[in-house]
Amino acid sequence: MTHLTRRSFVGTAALLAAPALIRPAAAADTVKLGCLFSSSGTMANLEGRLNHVVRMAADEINGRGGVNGRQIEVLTSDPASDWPLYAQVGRQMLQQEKVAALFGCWTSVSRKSVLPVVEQNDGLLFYPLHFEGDENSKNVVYVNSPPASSVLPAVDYLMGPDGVGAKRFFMIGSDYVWPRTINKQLKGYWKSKGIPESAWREEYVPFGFSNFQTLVNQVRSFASQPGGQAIVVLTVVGSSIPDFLREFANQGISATDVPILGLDMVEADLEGLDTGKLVGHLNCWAYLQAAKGERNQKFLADWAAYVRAKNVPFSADTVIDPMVSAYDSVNLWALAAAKAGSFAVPEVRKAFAGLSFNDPSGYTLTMTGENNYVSRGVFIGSVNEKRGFDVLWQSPNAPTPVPFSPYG
Amino acid sequence: MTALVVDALTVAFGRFTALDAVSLAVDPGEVRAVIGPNGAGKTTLLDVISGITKPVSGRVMLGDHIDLTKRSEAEIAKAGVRRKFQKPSVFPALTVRENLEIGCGPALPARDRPARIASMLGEIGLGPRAEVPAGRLAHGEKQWLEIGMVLAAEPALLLLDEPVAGLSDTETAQTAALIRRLRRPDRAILVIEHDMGFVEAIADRVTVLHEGRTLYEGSMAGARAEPQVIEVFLGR
Amino acid sequence: MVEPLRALLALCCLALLTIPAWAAPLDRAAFAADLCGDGTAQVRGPEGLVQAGGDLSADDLAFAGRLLNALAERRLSCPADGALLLDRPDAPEGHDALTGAVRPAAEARAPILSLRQRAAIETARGTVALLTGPDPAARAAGLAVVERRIATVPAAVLDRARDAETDAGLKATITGLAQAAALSSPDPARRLAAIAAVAASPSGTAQARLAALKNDPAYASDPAFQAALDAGLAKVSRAVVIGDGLAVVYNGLSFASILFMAAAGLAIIFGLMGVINLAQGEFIMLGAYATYGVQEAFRRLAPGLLDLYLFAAIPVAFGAVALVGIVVEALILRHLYRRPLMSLLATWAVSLFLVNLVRVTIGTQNLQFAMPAYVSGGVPLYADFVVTWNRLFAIAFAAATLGLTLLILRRTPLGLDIRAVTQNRDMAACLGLPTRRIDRLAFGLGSGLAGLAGVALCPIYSVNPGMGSGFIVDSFMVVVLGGVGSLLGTLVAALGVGGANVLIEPVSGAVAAKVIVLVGIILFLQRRPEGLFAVRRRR
Amino acid sequence: MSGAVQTALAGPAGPARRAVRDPLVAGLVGLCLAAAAGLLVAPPAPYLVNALGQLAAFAILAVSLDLVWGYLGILSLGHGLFFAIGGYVCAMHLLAHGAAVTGVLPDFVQFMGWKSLPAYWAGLDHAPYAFVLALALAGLVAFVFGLASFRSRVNGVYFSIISQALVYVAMLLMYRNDTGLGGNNGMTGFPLLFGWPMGSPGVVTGLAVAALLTLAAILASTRLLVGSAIGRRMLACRDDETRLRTLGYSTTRLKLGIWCLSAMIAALAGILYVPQVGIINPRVLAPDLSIEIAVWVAIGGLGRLGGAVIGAILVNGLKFWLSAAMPEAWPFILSGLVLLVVLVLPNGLLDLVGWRPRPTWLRSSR
Repeated sequence: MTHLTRRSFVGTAALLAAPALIRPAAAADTVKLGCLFSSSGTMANLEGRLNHVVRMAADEINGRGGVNGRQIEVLTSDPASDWPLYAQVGRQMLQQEKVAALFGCWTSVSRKSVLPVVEQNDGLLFYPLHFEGDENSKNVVYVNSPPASSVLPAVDYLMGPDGVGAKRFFMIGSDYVWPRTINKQLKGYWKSKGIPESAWREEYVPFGFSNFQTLVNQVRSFASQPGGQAIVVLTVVGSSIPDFLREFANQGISATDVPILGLDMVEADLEGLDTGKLVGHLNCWAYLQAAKGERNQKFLADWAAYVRAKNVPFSADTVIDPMVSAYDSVNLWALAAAKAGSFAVPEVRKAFAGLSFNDPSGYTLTMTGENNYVSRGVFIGSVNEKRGFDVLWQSPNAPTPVPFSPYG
Repeated sequence: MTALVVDALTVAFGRFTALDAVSLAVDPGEVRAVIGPNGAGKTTLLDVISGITKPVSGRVMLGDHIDLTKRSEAEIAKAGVRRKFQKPSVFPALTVRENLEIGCGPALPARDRPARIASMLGEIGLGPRAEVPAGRLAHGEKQWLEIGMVLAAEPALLLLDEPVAGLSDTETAQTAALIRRLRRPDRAILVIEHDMGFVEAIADRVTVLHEGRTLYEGSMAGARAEPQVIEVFLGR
Repeated sequence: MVEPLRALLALCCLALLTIPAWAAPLDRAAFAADLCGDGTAQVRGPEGLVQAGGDLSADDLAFAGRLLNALAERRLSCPADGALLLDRPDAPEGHDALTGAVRPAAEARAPILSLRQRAAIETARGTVALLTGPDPAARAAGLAVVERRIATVPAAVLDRARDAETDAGLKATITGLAQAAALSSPDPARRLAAIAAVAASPSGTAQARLAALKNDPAYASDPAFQAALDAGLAKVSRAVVIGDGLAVVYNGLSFASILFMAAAGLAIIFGLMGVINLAQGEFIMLGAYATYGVQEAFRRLAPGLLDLYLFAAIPVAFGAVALVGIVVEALILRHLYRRPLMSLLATWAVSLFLVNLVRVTIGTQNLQFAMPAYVSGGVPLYADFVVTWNRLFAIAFAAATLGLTLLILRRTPLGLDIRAVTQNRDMAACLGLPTRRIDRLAFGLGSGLAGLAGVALCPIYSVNPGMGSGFIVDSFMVVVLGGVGSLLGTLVAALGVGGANVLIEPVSGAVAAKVIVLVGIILFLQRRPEGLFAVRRRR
Repeated sequence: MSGAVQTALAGPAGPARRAVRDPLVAGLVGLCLAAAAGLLVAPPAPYLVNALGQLAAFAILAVSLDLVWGYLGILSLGHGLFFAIGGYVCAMHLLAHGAAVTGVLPDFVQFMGWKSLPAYWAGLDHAPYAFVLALALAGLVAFVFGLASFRSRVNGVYFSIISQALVYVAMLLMYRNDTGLGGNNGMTGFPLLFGWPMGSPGVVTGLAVAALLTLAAILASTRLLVGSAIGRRMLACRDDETRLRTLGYSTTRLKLGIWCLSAMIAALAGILYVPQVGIINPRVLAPDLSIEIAVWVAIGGLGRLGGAVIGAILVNGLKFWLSAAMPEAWPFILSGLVLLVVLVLPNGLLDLVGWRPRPTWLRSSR
C-alpha cells in the first residue's frame, strides 16, 4: 500500500513533476486487486477488518498457486470514511495500478460514489454488503443480498406460525435510502397480502440519534393497540442500534412482548449491552457466525489464526457477514478469472454465468449470466445471553436474488 | 440655537445606573470640559452621544433636529460628530496615511482626499511618518494620529476623551494649542479630562459629573469655588 | 438449593390442605420429551402445563419448573432419549431429568428457542413460579409474567394461586387479576367486577381491552354494563393521558439533564475565558473512558464491589479529566487568551488528537460496561409511564452536579475568584487576583465537569472514541442561549431545549424536531445575542 | 451588494500596482496559469489531473474564507454551507442536463417515486441559469443570515458558534430524505457535462483547467479588492469596528457586502468541486469540514490570500497522500500542524520563509 500511495500522492503534491514519478506497472508475475475500505473515520471499526479478510483470501489462493499462474497482490488504502475519497482512490487504482478488480465500500453512498468511476473505466467492484437493491450495473458484483431475497423471508418467518404471527409492524429506521427502501418494499409486500395500512407505522431518526425514549414509548403504545401481535422492524444503523436496544430493554419490553427484527444488527452492536434482557430479538443476514458445518469451522479457525499471525487489530473470534462476503468476493473473482483464463474485465464478467462457490455459510453461492447478483442463503439469528446470535432459522436453499423488488 | 443638548439622560447597566437624568447644553463655538472623579459617568456620556450606548431614557439633540439616541454610530458620525477615544484608537494594520484617508469619512469625494490628508499630516506633524503602519507608532504619535483622523472630516461636534492622558508636558501644551486652534464658530468641542491645568487652558465652561449626576455647570473658576465640587473632586 | 426445596415442601403441604384431590399427574417423560422435541412440541408441553396448572401436584410443578428453567437458561441438553439438566450451559455432563443419574452431554443437542416457544415457556415458568414460588417475591415475579399473558392462562391457575397465597398484598393482586380475567365471562356481575378490576390498573393495554368491549352486544342492551364500561374507560383513558404526560416530562427532563451535563463545563470555560473549547466533547469521552478504567480496576481488585464502580468513578473521572484540562490549558491555551478564534482551532486540534489517540491505543469498538441494577431496567410508575433507572441516574447526577457547581462558585474562595474574573477580568487583576492561576483552575473545573458528564452518560450511550463529537453543537447552543457566564441560564436553556425537542418529536419526527429547535435558537440569538440571562455590560 | 464593494471593483489604479507588488499572489497566479497550460499541453494521468482540479477548488474555498476571516475578523464556521449550495445546484444541473439528454431520471428521483423532476428544477438543465442560481442562492442565504447577525452586532466567537449551528442545521435538513435532494446518499451518477460524457479525459482536463483558471482569477481579483480603499476599510473594521463606525462608516453594509461576496466565491468553489468528484452529499455540511477550511487558512497564513491557497493545497495534498500512505498518522500530523501554527507561527507557515507583505496584527475582536 505504501507503494501505491507514495508513488501517486507525491505526484499530486509535486504537481507538474508528477508524470516522471509514476513508475511503470509492477512486474508481470502478479495480478493486483484493490481494496476500498476505510481504516479511519466513522466506518473504521466495521470496514477496517475487511482489508484483512481480502488479504487472507488472497493468501489462501496464492498458497494454492495463484490464478492463471500469477500471484495476487492486494493493494489497500484508507478512504477515511470520506465518500469522494473512495472515488478518488478507486480511480487511481484503476488508472494507475491497473487493478484487475476492486473490493470495497460498505455504505451505499460510498458505492454510489465509486460507481461512475468503475463504469467509466470498465472496472469491476465487488460490493460485500447487503443493501437496498434497485441497482444493476455491469461493473459491480453485488455479493450480498438485496432486500427481496433476504428481508422478506425473515419477515415472512415472523408473520408465520413458527414466528410470532406478527400482524402489526412498527418500522424505525435511520433516515436514508436503505431503511426507506426496505420499508417501502415491506409496505408493498404487506399490501399485497391484504394487510391494511393502519397495521404499520414508520418513523425515521437522524444518523447517530440516541434519545429513543419517546420512540420506545410510542412502540409500547402501538403494541398495546388491538389488532394482533406487533413487531419492530429496526433499520437504524451505527450507534443508534445499541442505544435503541438499551432503552427498549430498560423500559421492560422483552422479545416475547414485542420482538425486534434488527436488519443491520451484528455482534458488534451488542458490545456493551446486557443481552440477558434482549434475548430473542432477531436479525437476518446471509451468514451468521453460528452457522453449522465444517466450512464455517474452518473459516473461523483460519481467521483466528490469521489475526494472531498477522497481528490484526480486530477480534479473532468475531466474524460478521460482510467479512465472509468479502472472502467470497475474492474467491468468486478468482474462480471467474480462472474460468475465463484472463484478467480482462469483459472476459471475467462473461465467466460469471454458472459460477458456483461453496462458502463458509454452508450454502453454495451461484451466479447467473442475467445479472451481477449472487445467490445467498438466508439466516435468521436470535440474540443470546452471550452477546451473539443463535441460528433460529435458515432457508432450505439459496434463493435467486431479485435485484428490482416487485413490491415498490 | 445650541450645538448639543443633552436632556435628562439616564443610562443603566443591569442594576447600576451610570447616568442619572444628566442634562447639559453646549453652544456652537464653545469648548466644554466635563470633569468628575472615576465612575462619574463621563465616558458613558460620550458613549451615548457617539451612539455606542443606548440610554434608558432622555434625548441627545444635535442642532435642533437630530436626536442622536435614535441613530447608529455611523449616522451620528455622518451628522458631523467625531470622537477621539481615551485609549488611542487607530487602525494598526494601516499606514498613517491610510488611517487619515479613512478618517476623511465616506462622504468626501476621492479627488478631495489627497489635499485633506496632506493638510492633516501637516497639522499633526506626522508627515515624515505617513507610510508607517500605525501599529508601530509611539503612544503620543497614536494620540495625534487619532486626533488627525477625527479632524479630517471637519466635524461640527468634536468629542475628546482624555486627549492628553499619558502625554508629556510638552505634548500636552501642544495639544492645548491645537484645541485652541480648532475653535470655530460652527464647531462645538466636548472634552473629558482629569488634567485641571489643561482644562483651565482650553475650556469655556465646565460640567462636573458625580455618580451619574450633574454637580455643577459653569466656569472653571466657579467650579473651584463650589464647596460640593471641592468635596468630591478638587479637594482631594 | 436446599432452602427453597424445604420451602417448596412446606408449600406443598399447605396446598395439600386446601386442594385435596389431583385430577391427573403430569406425564413427566412426555413433558421432558416435549421440551426436547421440535418447535411444536416445545410449545405444546408448556402450554399443556399451564392449562393443567390448576390441578397438578406441587411436585409435578416443581419438576416441570426445573426443566423449564434449564431450557430457558440453555442448561437443558437433549440426548437421543430423555433430557439432561446441566449445572451450567455447555457442561460436559448432567443429571437425567427423570432418573437423576449422571450422564455425559457430549452427543446431546441444546435446543434453540424461537420466540413462540420462548413465550410459551415464559408463561409456563411464570405459572410454576406463581404456584410454587418459595417467597412472595418469587410468586410476584411469576404473577407479573402471567399477567402479561393473561389470555393464555386458565382461571383455575389464578384461583389456585389466590387460595394458596399467604401474603395479603399479593393475594389482593391475584384476586384483582383473576377478576380482570373475567372480562368475557357470561356472568354479568363478574364482568362488571372485571371492568372495575381492569380499570384499577390502567395502561394502554387495559384501555385497548376495555375499548374492545364497546362492540359487545351487552354495551347496547345493558345500561349497567354500559355505564360501568364508560366509567372504567374514562378512568383508564385519563390515567393513560396523565401517564403519557409524565413520560413526556420525564423524557424532557432526562434529555435536558444530558444537555446540561455536557454544557455545564463549557459554560464556565466560555464564560470565564471566552475560549471555545471544541475538545469538550472529547473530555466527556475521556470521562467515560476513565469510568471504564475504574470498572476494570474493580474487576481485578475488588470484584465483590463491582456494582459500586460508577460512584468510585466520579472522583476519578473528574480528577483525570480536570488534569487533562489543566495540562491543555498550561501547554496551549494560556498562550492564546488574546486570540479566541485561534484557541478555537487549537482546541479542535486537541479534540482530533484525543479521538485518534484513544482510537489507536484502545480501539474503535464500544466499551463493555457492567450495568449494576441501579442503572439498568426500570419500574412502571403510573399507567404506561416507566421510570428507567439509567435516565434517573443521569437526572440525579445532573442535579447533584448543578448543586455542587453552584456551591463551588458561590461558597468557596475559588468560586469567588472565578466569578470576579468572569465579571471583570481587568478589575480582578488590579485587585491582585492571580487571574492566570484562576483561569487554569477554572479550566480544570470546566473540564472536570465534562468528565462527570462522561460518567453519567456511560449507562445511557455507547462509549467509543467518537462519542463526544455529537455534543458540541448542541452544548454550545445551550450555553449561548442561556447567556454566557450564567450557570442558571445554562440550566434553563438545557431544560428549554430538551423540553422543546421532546414535545416536537412526536409531532414532526426526530429530525425535524432538532432542526426546528436549532433554527429557533439561531433566530433568538440573532435578536438577542447576549442570550437569556447574561447581564448587559458596558462595552 | 453594497455600494462600497462596487466602488472597490471600479477602484483606482493604485491598488493594481499593489497587487503586482505582492509577489506571493502574483507568483501563485502565475503558477496556476502555468499549471493550466501544462495540463492542456501534456496532461498527466487523469486521476492526477483530477486531484489537481480538486485542490484548486479547495483553494478557492480557502480564499473565500480568508476574505472574511483574515480581512474582516469574521470567522465563519459555516462556510461549508455555501460550498454545498454551489455543489448541490451544480449537481442538480448535471442531473437535469443528463435527464434532458438521455431521458433517464436520476436514481433518487425514481426512489422518491416521482414521475418527473420537481417543478423547482425547471430550467436547471441550462448551465447559465444554474450558475447564476447557485451564486444567487448562496448570496441570498448569506445576505439573510448576515443581515440578521450583523445588525444585532453578533460577532467574534458568537458569530462562529451561530454559523456553525447554521451549517449543522443545514446538514440535518439535507440528511432528511424528505428534503428531496437525495438525503444521505446525496446526488451522484452525473452522466454528462455540456453534452460530453463525464469522466472522459477531455472533460477531466477541462474541469481541472477551469478550476485553475478560476483560482487565478479569484486570487487576482480578491487581491485587487483587499488592496483597494474597501480593503483598507475591511482591515480597519477587523481591528476596531466601533472606531470605524464612529468615523461614519456603516460597517454593517461593509461586512454584509464582503460576507455575501465570500459566500458566492465559496459557492463557486462548490460548483467546480462537484463535477470533479462526481458526488455531493450532506457530509460537506458537517461542522468538522467547515472547521477544516479555517484550519487550511490558519496553516497557510491568515490575512494573506496566498496563504489560504498554500494552506488549502498543502493540507489537502498531504491528506490525499498521507491518509493512504500513513492513515494512522494523518490525524496526528494534522493536529500537530495546527498546534504548531497556532502556538509558534501565528501568521501561518509563511512565517517560516519570513515573507511579510505587511504586518498583520492579529488582534482579536473586542
